[in-house]
Amino acid sequence: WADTIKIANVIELSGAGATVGSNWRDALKLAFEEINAAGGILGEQVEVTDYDTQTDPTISRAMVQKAIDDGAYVIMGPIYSGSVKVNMMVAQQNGVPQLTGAEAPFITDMGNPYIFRTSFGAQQSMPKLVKYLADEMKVKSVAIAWVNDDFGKGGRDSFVAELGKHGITVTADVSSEVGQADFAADVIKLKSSNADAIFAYLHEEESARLLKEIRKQGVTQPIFGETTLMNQKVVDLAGEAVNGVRGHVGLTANAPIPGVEEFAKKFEAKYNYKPDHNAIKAYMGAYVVKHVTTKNGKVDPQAFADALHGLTITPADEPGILMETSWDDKGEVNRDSFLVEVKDGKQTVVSTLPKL
Amino acid sequence: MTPVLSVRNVSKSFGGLRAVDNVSFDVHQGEILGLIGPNGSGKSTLFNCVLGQLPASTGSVLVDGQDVAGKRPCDLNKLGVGRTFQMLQVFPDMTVLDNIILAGQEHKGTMLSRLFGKPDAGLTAEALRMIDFFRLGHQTYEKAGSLSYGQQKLLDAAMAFMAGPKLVMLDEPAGGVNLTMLADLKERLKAFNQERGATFVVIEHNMEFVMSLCTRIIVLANGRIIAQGDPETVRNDPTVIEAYLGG
Amino acid sequence: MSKHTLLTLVAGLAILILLPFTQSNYGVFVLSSWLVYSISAMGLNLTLGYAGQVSLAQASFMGIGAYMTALMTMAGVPWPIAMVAATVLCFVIGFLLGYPALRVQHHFLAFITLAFNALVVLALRNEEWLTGGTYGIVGIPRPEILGLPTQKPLAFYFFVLALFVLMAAALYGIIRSPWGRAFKALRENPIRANSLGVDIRKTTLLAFAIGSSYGGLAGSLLAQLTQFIDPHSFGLTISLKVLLMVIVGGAGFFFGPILGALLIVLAPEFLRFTEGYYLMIYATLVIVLMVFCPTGLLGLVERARTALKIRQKPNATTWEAGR
Amino acid sequence: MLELKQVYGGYGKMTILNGTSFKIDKGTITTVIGPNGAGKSTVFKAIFGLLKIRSGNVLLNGEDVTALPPAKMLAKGVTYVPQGRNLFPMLSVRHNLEIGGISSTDQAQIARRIDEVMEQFPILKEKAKEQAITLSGGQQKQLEIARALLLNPSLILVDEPSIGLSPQMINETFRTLLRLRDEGVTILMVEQNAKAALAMSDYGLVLEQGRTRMYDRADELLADPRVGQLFLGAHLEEA
Amino acid sequence: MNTFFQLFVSGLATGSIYALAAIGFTLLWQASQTINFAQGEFIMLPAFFVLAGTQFLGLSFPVAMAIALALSLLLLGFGFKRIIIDPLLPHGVLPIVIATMALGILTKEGVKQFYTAEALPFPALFSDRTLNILGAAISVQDIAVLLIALGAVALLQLFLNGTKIGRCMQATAQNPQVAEILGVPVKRMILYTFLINGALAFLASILISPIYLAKFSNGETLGLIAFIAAIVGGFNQIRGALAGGLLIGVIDNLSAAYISASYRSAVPLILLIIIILVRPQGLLGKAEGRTV
Ligand SMILES: Nc1ncnc2c1ncn2[C@@H]1O[C@H](COP(=O)(O)OP(=O)(O)OP(=O)(O)O)[C@@H](O)[C@H]1O
Ligand SMILES: Nc1ncnc2c1ncn2[C@@H]1O[C@H](COP(=O)(O)OP(=O)(O)OP(=O)(O)O)[C@@H](O)[C@H]1O
Ligand SMILES: [Mg+2]
Ligand SMILES: [Mg+2]
Repeated sequence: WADTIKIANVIELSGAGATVGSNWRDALKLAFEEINAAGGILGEQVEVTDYDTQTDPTISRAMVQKAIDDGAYVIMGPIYSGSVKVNMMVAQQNGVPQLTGAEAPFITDMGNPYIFRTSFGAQQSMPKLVKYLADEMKVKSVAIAWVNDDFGKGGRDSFVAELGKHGITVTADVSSEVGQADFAADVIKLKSSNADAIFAYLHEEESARLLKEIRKQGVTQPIFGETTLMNQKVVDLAGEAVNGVRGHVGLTANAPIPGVEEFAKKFEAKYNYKPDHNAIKAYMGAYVVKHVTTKNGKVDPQAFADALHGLTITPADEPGILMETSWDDKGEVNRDSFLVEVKDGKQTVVSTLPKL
Repeated sequence: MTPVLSVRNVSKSFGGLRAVDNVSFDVHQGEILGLIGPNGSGKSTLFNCVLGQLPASTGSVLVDGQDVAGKRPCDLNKLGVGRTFQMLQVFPDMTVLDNIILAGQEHKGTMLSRLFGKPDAGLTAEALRMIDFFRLGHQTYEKAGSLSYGQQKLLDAAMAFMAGPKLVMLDEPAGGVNLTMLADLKERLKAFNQERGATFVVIEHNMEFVMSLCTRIIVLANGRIIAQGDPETVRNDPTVIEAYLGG
Repeated sequence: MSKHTLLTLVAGLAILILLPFTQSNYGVFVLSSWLVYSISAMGLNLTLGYAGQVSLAQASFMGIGAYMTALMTMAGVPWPIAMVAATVLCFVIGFLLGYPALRVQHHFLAFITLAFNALVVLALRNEEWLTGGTYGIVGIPRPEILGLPTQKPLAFYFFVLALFVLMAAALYGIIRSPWGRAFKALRENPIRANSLGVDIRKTTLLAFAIGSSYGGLAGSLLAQLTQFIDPHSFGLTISLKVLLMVIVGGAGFFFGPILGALLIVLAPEFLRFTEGYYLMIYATLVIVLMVFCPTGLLGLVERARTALKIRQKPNATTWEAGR
Repeated sequence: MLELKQVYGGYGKMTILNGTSFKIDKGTITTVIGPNGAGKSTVFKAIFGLLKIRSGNVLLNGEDVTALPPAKMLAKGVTYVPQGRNLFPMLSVRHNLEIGGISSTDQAQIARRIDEVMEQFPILKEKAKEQAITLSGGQQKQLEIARALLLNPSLILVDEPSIGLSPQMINETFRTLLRLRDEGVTILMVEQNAKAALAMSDYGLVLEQGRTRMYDRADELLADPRVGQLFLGAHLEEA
Repeated sequence: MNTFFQLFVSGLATGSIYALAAIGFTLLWQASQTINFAQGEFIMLPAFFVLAGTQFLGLSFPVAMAIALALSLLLLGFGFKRIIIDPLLPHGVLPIVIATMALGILTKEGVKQFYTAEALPFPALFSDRTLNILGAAISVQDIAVLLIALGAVALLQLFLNGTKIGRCMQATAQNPQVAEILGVPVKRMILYTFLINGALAFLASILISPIYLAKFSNGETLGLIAFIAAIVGGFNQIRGALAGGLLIGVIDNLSAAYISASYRSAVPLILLIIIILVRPQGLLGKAEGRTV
């Protein structure tokens, strides 16, 4: 390894995932600029190269191959589970650790010792949410609206599995397309299912459109979601239609945690927009690289992967990690999360749910 | 002897207009039949009905005694019926030579032999002869679309002959063709007719050409046959003079 | 074939054989995908460039070929059988897709084929039991040829190259034969062609079927190259990409799609340094290219070549001939 | 009226016109004859500004009009009826006519003229509302000729008006041209139907290989045995 | 039944959006025989002109709208014609298809790079108050869009078929060489066509964006559906766009509810295929006359 440490940022910069990808890229840049300004890692400067997956699994695979040809130490990203599923094999074959932003359950189930998450998989977050629905809200039946891609499908499957454990029935199961604009039919189905609650698992804009249509048709059931549904973006887009929506959030820029708040401020000052949870993931990920490498005392991919399994990093050890986080032996993370509700167009944390 | 072509009570309507109205006639082997009539009298439409380009509203068409209802233009061509069109119809972006070879190739061998056999289906020599006859020799490798109007008209006629058809139906072959060339064309048709016994049906407004070429003439007006007979009779028929030839 | 062209071909082949040795793994991957896309684009060139049938469904045939190969090889069927089956299946489906082309042409046909492509993608995504749905299929094996594995990028490249040469030669044969002339006639003037005995129905369907089977084979190779397939890889954008290859290279020119595929596959590599501006620059280049040579690059070359030959066109010379 | 001086031009790099020169007088009918591909239509395109002229000049009433675009030529009172099919297939017959008069400043007069030409070509009146594409070949040609008569041009270029017309319609058309000539309009016409055309013309012009081979009074040309042999198919008829 | 009615009404509302987007396609086809694959992006863009005006230049909404309209005419009308259509028109449809596809990408990526990759809310011209009609919820906005689409279709139809200029535009599209010979100002006719298209894109943009949100990728699906609507309705008749748009909107909603949500996007496609095969000229289109 020459004078610089090469970090490959294999991420969605164009295509459907461009929004999440740019959040991630910007935060990652921010973090490594800070790290470099503070003297780098083990005295060496970090060089981040972006590789655009175009939100296309096949291209993402080629990009990981290229990153490895270029001598990457750690691969950051991508976020889309479909891409990760494909390209993690390449990283695995070459023994390069990969910190992904993907949340689909299967990522950590494949026994790949080089893959690590930066946030919960859906199989971690859904139990927390369903428990809340069952215990606190006494919900007996749910209508689900989800987006038919690997993000939505993965979340929906985990959610439904979890519902089964609590004996909650699904009365409507409505899939929609990425980029769908018209949710009239979807809402009619949700509404006429007469479920106790509605669960929505879609991307930001689609969430906003769904919520607006729900408001338009005067649906009265409570609405729940996971992370994206209560996102600031959704609030900006759907306005008051989001008020009253509740859900579980793994990471949020609104978390009442000093580190997160400070990060959000820095980010907004630099890039002029509010970071989302993907930005937080990338920022934390960068500091994970710093922390683990410093701890190992050498720039060695194998040592990195070995060290991160079973590791817990606290903000005291490494302020950039923002919240205490642990990795298990499959690369799955565990940390506190939050139950939030949107009130007056603001995401407010109702309660903090402890690590599982 | 069964007629080469037999048209029986063919009618064709477009909306309320009866473009061809109950037309019947036979064409026998070796005849050169002229089809004349005022503009819009239904000549081209009749051709199109006979040749499978348009479905006739009623009536039937027999080629060699065989009913060709529902047959497509390519099937008729395979039966030995060639044709030209009134409006220019060539393959503009192919060379003159390729135009001509194409016109003959579908009659050579089978589908498979055309895939694996010679690229020109063994037709180059014959095609060049045909091109020379129609005085297109200096244009052999030009794109057909860059030919002058009259040259394209000649090319179109040349294509109709390539398959060595027994019946050729020509829609205004003389339009735009130089008189000298036209005289040659007439000789060529007659030679074909006498040597190979080919039969022709010709639509043409050039009376000199029709009268000196055809053995029999049918006159159409408003979709109906108003007169028929040998050139002399038709030329002097008052109804024909009134409807078509003018004073 | 003249001596000159023969020499050029041999030189080209030599380059194709030697080039990968100078490349990294990734470089070999890029070269392989170029050849794979070339095969697909060659097929579309037959349908579109020669026979004039606008098809925007080439990616769906790549998809059908890819899934067929993936499912069969992963079920243990030997790869040659799987690849042949994929190609034949696409031939048959392409044949059927040709039927609408008998009724409609041009933009209507474009949209029927486009709709077909979209339907195939929908089916691939929704029929999860068979296709793995939106997650796709991972871990498609690469073939073993006479005991030699092609797991390594370089080995697989040569496998692709061999098929590429084979398919190119076959296409060349078809285009030069009377079939090729009939395809062109179909493009230029179907009505006249029909009256000259060209069976329009058969010719149209064959143009679709052959073009599609090239797509199927390309898809089959793509599945083995990337070892992963999902519905998204065979969507409309990919069809349009293949179309772009054909047009940019020069529709109706034998080497057009190969050149086009080279440009389109390599463009991202050369433009990567521009980061987010990559697609903008790429699009701008395409527009500029179209505006300045609407007939594609090879069309431009041909134009230049005719322009160099200043010709005095011999005219009909009755005056002299008359003597 | 119209003069071509040593005009060279062609398509792309191909030269078709090799120094074409001729001069026609006001109020006459001149017929151009020549073998197929001689460049007759190309001459018309050159005059009307549709062909790139490489060298030489086109003069109209002494004024240099070389390479003026069609719109300018129309404004100078020149109209052009090209060879082949030249209609707007999906528009109705009446609308096709209407567009023929679009360059006129007096639209009221055009409306009147449309009614007049419809009287002259009754079939057009009958089919006024039909799409032009549904007309028969000869009917389409009639429509085109009628369209060219709408304006009041001082020079008409007609490329083979007789193609597709029945003998009666040819007579009718030629009569119209003669009447126009008598009103002072100059007419330059290409015809393969050369005998009939020369018979009604004042002058005849033989074009070959893009050069003027002969230019004479029409009756002289008709009588010239060389012309008869080469362009009127005479040698075969005599044989 | 109540559900059905709501579905139907919502379908009409969406359908009028499709119609609005589809009008441009039919206009371009009828008046210049071109197909603009960037039409979706053309409809996406003007909203961003407005937003840029209000957000960056601090203009008031009406002023920003006026400037956006001017920009649309200049860029989507005049510029588009000069830079892409003029050189490509003589070469047939395919090069235009490719070039406009590329233009679509360029526009989309340009907005993403220079403006934002995010969706932005866009102020509504009409109240989004919901009315309850026979138990179905429909907003004032929906009704306005429907009426405007109707109006645009009626006006254009009148213009193209009822005025001399309109017919000259059609003539230019059908046979530009002859149009030129007859003295039709061909260049100007083409310019008119594209200016009108620019204005239509602007209109569609400001009506659609409040509902769809302003986002760089909006053109992708909208362009495709609008095209389908145009073909289904009849490509050579402006009113076909309206019929096609409404039909697709309603069918889309009904099939999402009664057939299968995951195959809902298949239904318009199948409809498209059937229509083209059974009635290639579209529901309201005119069949082309004789071929030989
Ligand atoms: N668009 C074109 N591109 C290239 N060459 C052309 C084009 N049009 C005509 N030519 C060539 O120019 C020459 C003269 O053509 P032109 O149309 O002027 O002949 P013409 O005398 O009018 O013949 P005809 O009597 O057949 O109408 C011909 O050799 C033809 O091949
Ligand atoms: N597709 C069609 N739709 C409506 N009318 C048609 C159609 N085709 C032909 N016609 C009409 O049918 C009549 C006969 O046309 P046809 O072309 O057969 O005439 P023709 O005898 O060949 O005339 P010409 O000598 O002028 O070529 C004409 O009045 C024409 O307008
Ligand atoms: Mg006719
Ligand atoms: Mg001519």
